[in-house]
Amino acid sequence: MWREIWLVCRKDMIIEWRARVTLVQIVPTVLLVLVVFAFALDANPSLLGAGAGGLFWVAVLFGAVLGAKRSFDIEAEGGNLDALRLGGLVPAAILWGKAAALALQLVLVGVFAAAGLLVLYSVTVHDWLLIVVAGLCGMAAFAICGTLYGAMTVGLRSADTLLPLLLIPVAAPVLLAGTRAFDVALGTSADQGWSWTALLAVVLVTYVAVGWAAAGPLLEDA
Amino acid sequence: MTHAANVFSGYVLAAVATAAYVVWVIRRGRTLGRHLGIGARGPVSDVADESRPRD
Amino acid sequence: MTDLSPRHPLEASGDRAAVRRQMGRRRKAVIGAFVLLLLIAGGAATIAGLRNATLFFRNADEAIAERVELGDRRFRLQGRVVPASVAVDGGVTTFEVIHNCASVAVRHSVDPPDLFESPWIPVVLEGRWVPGEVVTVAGRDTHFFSSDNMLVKHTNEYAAANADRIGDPDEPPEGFLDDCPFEVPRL
Amino acid sequence: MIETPEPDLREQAQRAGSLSMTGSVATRVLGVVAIAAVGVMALLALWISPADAVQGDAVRLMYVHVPSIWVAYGGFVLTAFASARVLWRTRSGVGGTYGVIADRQARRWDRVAGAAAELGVLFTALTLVTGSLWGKVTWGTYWQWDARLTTTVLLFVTYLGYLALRRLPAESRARARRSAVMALIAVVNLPIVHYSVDWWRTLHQEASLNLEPGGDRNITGEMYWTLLYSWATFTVVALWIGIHRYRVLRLEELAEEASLEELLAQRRDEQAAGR
Repeated sequence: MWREIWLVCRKDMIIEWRARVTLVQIVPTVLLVLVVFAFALDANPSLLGAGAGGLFWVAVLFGAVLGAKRSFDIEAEGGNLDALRLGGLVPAAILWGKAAALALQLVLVGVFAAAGLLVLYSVTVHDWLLIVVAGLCGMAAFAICGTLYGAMTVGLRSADTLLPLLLIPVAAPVLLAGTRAFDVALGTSADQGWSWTALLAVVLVTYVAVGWAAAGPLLEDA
Repeated sequence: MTHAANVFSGYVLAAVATAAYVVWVIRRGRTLGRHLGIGARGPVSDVADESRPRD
Repeated sequence: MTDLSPRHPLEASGDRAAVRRQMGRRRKAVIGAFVLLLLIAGGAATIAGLRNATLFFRNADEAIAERVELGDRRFRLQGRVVPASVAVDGGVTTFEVIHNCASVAVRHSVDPPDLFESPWIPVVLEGRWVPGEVVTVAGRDTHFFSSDNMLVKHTNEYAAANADRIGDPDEPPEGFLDDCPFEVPRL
Repeated sequence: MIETPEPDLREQAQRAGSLSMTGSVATRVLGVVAIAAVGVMALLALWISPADAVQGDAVRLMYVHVPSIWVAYGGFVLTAFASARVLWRTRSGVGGTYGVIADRQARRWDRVAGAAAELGVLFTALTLVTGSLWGKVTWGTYWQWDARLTTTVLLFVTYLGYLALRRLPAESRARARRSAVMALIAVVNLPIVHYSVDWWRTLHQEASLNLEPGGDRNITGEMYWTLLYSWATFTVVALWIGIHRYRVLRLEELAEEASLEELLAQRRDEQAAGR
């Protein structure tokens, strides 16, 4: 099982390495979102600092939607998904492998977005550990949701427009908890950052459980 | 004054929305039924549920 | 000799993944139950932790306790309005709110909603601490709360308007001020 | 060549004597009961029940707001239950014995899920709108981002997504299965919405009806009974529309199949003509 997950994950990462879609398209788009927000809030720079945590997560969520779409676009062509299943891979392995690859790509996006925040919004980080833990939990959760809904809409004609509608509400708890945790870590709020991170972890475990249950019905003979 | 107005608009909105949905459902049923020629066989509830199996 | 023994359909299909899946089902159920347990425990722990996290407002006593941390940041404050303390001066309404026997003096700069008129109504105010000597029903205080948005947080209790009401309307809700070391003046 | 006249479907429908194609004796009775109940409810809620001591007449919005969300909850729970049945029925596709009956039942449950979710969305929308109007006169604002309101709007959007997913053209079994998975994910939000007022501090008041035995009730008699009556009314109305909607979904499936057959027949004719 672990080997199969690793195979699928590695396959996706190799495709990414050759095509560099995340690095050359998604990362710049996410940075562009941050820049556009900076334009929009230019008249009131203090708002930028106050909203930095939220903007980070909105930007990453945007990246996650694009990434999930991309992750299943490469499978929709030429019946790749069927080929994977016929190759003897368990549906769960396909799902978790793709989720892992998407999570890795999102971490990449997140690192760039965080760097963008530091440079463009001139925020200061009070608690690096909180940032890293909350960030990883949130991105893993985004990746699992994205993979689940990507699998649900794979090959559908209006998947491009439907995916954000499906994904964003489900990702909202992550957005909320992640924003609160980041606000604390960036020193803009006196909330309980670790409680919010714990909520992120619970949401993550929930998605893992749902993914576990849904992998079969979604991929077996969809 | 605003109390009465809000209560009134709340009730009216609820009634209109529900009624519109009822009308939409029933009309859609009629249109589809006619299209399929089920009218002769009576309402759809009396037509056997003969979903054909796949494969 | 040909093997004529009946085969399980899974075996016959030659689908090894399917056979493994069938066998792994029991183990999967155990893991599933474990995950579910973990989920419930984790959820309960988090909810317990977040119960006290201030998501929407701080109660009056917490706002006083956290005054230093709050500094001049905006937050929401919740408490019941003391009827005898309400005064209107120009566009500014001043009053006090009490929660857990802690009283906060409020200067509210916008017209309050209709239900503000009801005695001892709980309200949520948006604003910040401002330094200034004030006297409240609980004694002297070094800060007052400057607010520019008021939301009435009505309770989940409903009673008919025309029913005979016991006592005068100025009466605080039952048990609300029981443990307080101070007296609240009546209208 | 003999021309067979096209059967006039409209005439046939009229001869069948039905106002609606999806009606039956049972639904007609239910419909009459529902409409009468709504009339009585309007009388009770707007006229007979008393105004609230604090809120005055604004409290009357409760009789629409609260039953709406209860019915919506019911719809979403039914969707989840039906979806579980869809998955359970169609799992283990190995071997032929399961085939026909299982597939038929799965399709029925899929229709139940679709009809119930649509009603849930309608009544959630009503809850949001009436709640907003109620909030304006009591809280002093149409909208606040507190936990209850935020989770409710998320619930609404999630099920809008579910309905959008259902509408996408796909092979019917794959579609049923896929939307069933989504319904099971979406229903997780339901307890969060319901308990949000207990778990978090919200502007929204806590539940007034304590459903635990022996729990005290925060609503006085007449208001309490009006609320329960309104809930019963909403349930009857929802059942009535739900049954019709279920049958319309069946008709939609039939129409889909018919058009497919038509296309196949066309193709066959083309081939025959070409030969």
